[in-house]
Amino acid sequence: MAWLTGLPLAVDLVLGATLLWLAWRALSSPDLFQAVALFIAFGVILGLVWARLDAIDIALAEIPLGAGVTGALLLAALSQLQPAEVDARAAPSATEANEHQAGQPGQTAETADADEAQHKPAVFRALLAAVMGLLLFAALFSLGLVTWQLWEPSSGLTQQVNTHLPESGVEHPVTAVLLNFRGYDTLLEIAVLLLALIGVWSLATASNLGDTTPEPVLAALSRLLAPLMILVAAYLVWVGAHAPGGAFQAGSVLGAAGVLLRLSGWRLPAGAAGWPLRLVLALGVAVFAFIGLAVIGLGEPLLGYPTAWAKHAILVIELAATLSIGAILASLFIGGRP
Amino acid sequence: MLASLSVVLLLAGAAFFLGGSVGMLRFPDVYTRLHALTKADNLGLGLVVLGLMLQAESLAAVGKLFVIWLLLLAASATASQLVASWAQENGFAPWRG
Amino acid sequence: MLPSGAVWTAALVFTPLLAALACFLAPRAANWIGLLAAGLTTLAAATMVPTLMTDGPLRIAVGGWGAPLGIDLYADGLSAVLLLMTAVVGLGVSAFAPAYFGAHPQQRPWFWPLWLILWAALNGLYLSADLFNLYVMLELLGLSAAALTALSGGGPALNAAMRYLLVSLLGSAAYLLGVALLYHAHATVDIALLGARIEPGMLANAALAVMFAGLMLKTALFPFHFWLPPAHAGAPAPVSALLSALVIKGSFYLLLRLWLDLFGDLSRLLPELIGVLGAIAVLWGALQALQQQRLKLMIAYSTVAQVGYLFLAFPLAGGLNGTTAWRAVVYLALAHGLAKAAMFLSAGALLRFAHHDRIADLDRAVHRLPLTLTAFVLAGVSIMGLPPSGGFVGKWLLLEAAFQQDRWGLAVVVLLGGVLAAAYVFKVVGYAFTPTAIAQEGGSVPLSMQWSALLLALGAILLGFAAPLLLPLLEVGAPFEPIVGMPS
Amino acid sequence: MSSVLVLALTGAGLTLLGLHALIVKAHLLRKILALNVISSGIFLLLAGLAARTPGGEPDPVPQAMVLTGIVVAVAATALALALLLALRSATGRTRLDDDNGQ
Repeated sequence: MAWLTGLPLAVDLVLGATLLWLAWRALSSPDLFQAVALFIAFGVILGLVWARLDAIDIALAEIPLGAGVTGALLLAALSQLQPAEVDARAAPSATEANEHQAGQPGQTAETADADEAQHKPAVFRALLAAVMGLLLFAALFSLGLVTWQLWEPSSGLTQQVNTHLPESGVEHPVTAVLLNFRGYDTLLEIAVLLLALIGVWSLATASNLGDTTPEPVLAALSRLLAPLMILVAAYLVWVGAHAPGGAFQAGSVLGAAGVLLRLSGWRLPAGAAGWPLRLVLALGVAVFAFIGLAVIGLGEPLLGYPTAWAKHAILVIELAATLSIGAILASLFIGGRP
Repeated sequence: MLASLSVVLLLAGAAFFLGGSVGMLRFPDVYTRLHALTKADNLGLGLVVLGLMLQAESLAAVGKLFVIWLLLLAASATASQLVASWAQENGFAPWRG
Repeated sequence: MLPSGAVWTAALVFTPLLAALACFLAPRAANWIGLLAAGLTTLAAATMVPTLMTDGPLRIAVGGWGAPLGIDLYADGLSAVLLLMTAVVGLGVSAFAPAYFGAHPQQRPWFWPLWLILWAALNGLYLSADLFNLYVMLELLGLSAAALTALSGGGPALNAAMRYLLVSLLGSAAYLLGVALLYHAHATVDIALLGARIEPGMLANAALAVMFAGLMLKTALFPFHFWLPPAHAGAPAPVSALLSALVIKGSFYLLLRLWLDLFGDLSRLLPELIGVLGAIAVLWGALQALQQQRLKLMIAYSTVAQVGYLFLAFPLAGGLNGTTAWRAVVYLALAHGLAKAAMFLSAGALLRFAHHDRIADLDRAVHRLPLTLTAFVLAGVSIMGLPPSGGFVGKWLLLEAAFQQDRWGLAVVVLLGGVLAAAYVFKVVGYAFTPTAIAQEGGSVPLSMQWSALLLALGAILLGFAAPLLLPLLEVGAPFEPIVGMPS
Repeated sequence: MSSVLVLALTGAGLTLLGLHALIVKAHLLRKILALNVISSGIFLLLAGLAARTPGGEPDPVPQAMVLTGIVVAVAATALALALLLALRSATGRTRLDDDNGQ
C-alpha cells in the first residue's frame, strides 16, 4: 500500500470536491429520486475515501450500511411517498418545486416556499438568509481553523491499543476496540438498532412492501447470491479476529441477503414470523449482555472476559450479533410487523 | 514485461469505461444507454481485472478477482434487465433513428 | 452484606435493558415483566445510597481496562440523586401504565420495551464517565423518547415526534462533533482525564460551543424550546410524564457535568448569557402556560419555565458561595421531576375521566376525582415553590445564592416565576371547582392511576423534608467543587 | 500528510452544508438526507484526523467510534423514515406543520 500514500494531493482534492458536490446536489436537486440516487453515490465515494484513509473497516461498513441499507431504506420510503411526488413533478407549483426554490433566495418570492414566503416579506427573508449564511460561514471558518490547528502528528491511543492487544483475544486492533476495550459501546449500539426496529414496528401496522410478483431474472440471481452472501458473512465474522471485518460488516451483508430474498418473493415461514424471529432479533443484545454479566460471577469486572477465553467469548458474541444485525436490518427494510 | 502488459490492460479497460460513460450521457434513450453501460463497462471491467490479475501476489488473489468479475457480470446483467423491463412496462418507446 | 458497587451499577443499566428484551419477546406478559423490572431497578438505586455514603464516589473500569483505553463508569452524589429521582418517577409511571394502557391495548406492547430502554439509557447516562459512551446513551435516549412520543399515533403526535426526533438527532450530532475535537486534541474521551488535560484556547471554545448548543437544544432552553410543548402535550400521559420529568434532565445533567469538569473556567460571558436565556424562559414559559386552554399544553409550557430555573445557576456559580446555586438547581430538578410527573399523570387521569383536557370544562372535577386533584395541587405547590415542598428548598437555596451576590434581578425572576406558576396552577384548581353549563358524564378512573399520581406528588412535598438526607448524599465526591483547588 | 487534511476539512464542509439544508429545506425526506450528510461530515472529521499518526498505522479508537456512529445513523434514519411514512399516511403531509403554538 506504500504507493497509495504517495498519491498526489490532487486525488484527495478531487475526492473531497466530489463528496461536497454530491452532497450539495443530493440536498438541492429538485427531484427526490435523483436526490436519493445522488446520496447513494455519495455513500459509495465516502467508502472510497475511507479506503484512502486506511480505514478499511469503516469502508466495509460504509458501503453496505451507509450507502446500501440507507439507500434501500430511502428508496423504499420514496416508493411509498411516490404518488404525491409524481404530482409535484407534473405541476411546478406543488411541493417539490417549491422546496427546490426555497433554498435559492435569488429566485422570485412568489413561487418560493409556500409555508414561509406568505407570512414574511421578501426583505426579511433575504436578511434572514444573509444572517444565516454569515453564521454558517463563520462556523465553517472556525471549524476549519480548529481542524487545521489539530493537524500535527499525534498517535492518539494507538500505543495503548497495541500494548493491550495480546490480552484482548483478537489480533485486529479495531475489532479489539469494538468488542473488548469499548465493548460496552458496541453492546449499546446493537441495542440502538433493536430499539429502532421496535420503534418502526410500533408505528407500522402492515408490511410496507407490496407483494408484487418478482422479476424472474432477479429471483434467479437472488437464489444464486443469497447462499454466497451468507458464506461471505461467515467469512467476515471469522476474518474480523485478525483483519478488517467483523459483526457489523457481516451483519450488513446478511441483511442485504435478506432484502434480496424478500425482493425475489421469498417469505419467512408463518411459524417463524412470531417469537422465533423475535428471538433472533434480540439474540445479539441478549448474548452480549449475558456473557458480559456472567463474568462478574467469576470475579471479573463487567464485560471483562478472562484473557484465556476472550477469543471464544468474542467469537460467540460476534456470531450472535451478526445474526441479529442481519435480521434487524432486513426487518427494518421490510418495514411492517411480520 | 508483465508489469507493462498489466498497465496496457488497465489503460484499455479505463478507455472502455470512459466510452461506456460517454455513451450513458450521450445516447438517446434508456435502452441504448443500457447497452453502453453493460457492454462497454463489462468489457472494461474484464480488462481491468485481467490487468490486476497480472499484478496479484498469489493464486488466491487471482481467484478472488475472477469471482469479483463473475459477480459483477451477473449483477450488472440483472440490473440492466430490470431497468429495461421496467422501462418497457411503463411505456418508454425505444428510440428509432 | 450489601452488593458491591460493580453489581449495582450493572443492575441499574442491565435490569431495564434485559427486561425490555423480555417484553419484546413476550408481549403478553409485558405488564408483569415491566413492573418487576421497575421494582428491581428501584431496589438497585436504593442499595447504591449506603454504599456511596460509606465508601465515597465510585469509579468502575468496564472490562477492567480503565481510561483512556476503556470506558469508566463514575457515580458520585450528583449521579446518585438523579438516579434515585429517575427510579422513583419510573416506579410511579410504571404503576400508572398498566391501567392507562388497559384502555389503549394496541400501544401497550410497544410502551414497555421502549420505556425500559429509555430507563436503561438514563441510568447509563448518569453513570458514564466517557464522552463517547455518553453519545451512545444520548442516542438511545433520543430515539426511544421520539418513538414513545409517536405512540398514540394521529397527526399532531406524529408531527411532534418527527420534529422531536430531528431536533434530538441534530443535538447529538453537535455533541459528537465536540467529542471528536476533544478526542483529537487530548487523546481521551474520559471526563476526568480531559478535565486534567484541557486548556483554554480556540479548540476548547469550539468544543464548548458545539456541545452546549447541542445539549441546550435537547434540554429545550429558550429559544430552543419550540419542539417541547407539542411533543410533551401530544404524547400519551405516562409518556408525557417521562419526557418532562426525566428525559430533559438527562441532557441537563450532561451540560452540568461538562461545565463542572471541563469548561467551567473558559468563559465569563457565556454563563451570563445562559442566565439571561434561563430568566427569559422562566417568565415567558410561565406566561405561555397561563394562556393555554388545554391542560397538557399548560403543563408542557410550565416545563419550559421550570427548565429556565435550572440555568439560573450558571451566572451565580462563579461568585461568592457559588456551589449553593448548583445545589439549588439540582434540588429544583429533582422536585420538578417528581412534581411534573405527578401533574402529567393527574392530567392523564382527568383525560380518562372526561375524555378531554380543556381547562375551562373541568366541571367540578374536584368532587369526582378528589385524589387526582389533590395530586395536582400538591404537585403545583412544589412547582410554585411554597414550603414545605422540594421546590421550596430549591428556590430558597437559589435565592440565598442570589442575595449573597447582590444579584437582585435574578432573585426577582425567581420570585416572579413562582407567582406566575401560582396563577396557572390556581386557574386549573378554580375551574375544577366550577360547574359548567352542561354537566359532564365521566368515565371511571382506576385507582392505580390516581394513587400513582398522588404518591409522586407527595414525594415532591416530602422532598422538602428530605433535604437533611439528600444534601449530604449530593456532596459525595464533591461534584461542585473546582477540581483544581481540591486538597491533595 | 497534508492531503489527508483536505479530507478532514471536507468533513467540516459537509457538516455545515448539511446543517444549512436541514434548516432551509422543508421536505422531511430532504431533512433526513441532510442529517445523514451532517453525520457523515462529523465521521470524516473524527476518523480523518485518526490518520495523522506518525507511524502510518491509523488510530483504531476513532475508527471504532465511527463504526458505532454509522450503525447509530442507520438506525436513526430507519426510525425517521418510518415516522415520515406514518405522518404522511395520517395527515397527507411530507413536511412539518409549523402552526402548533410555538
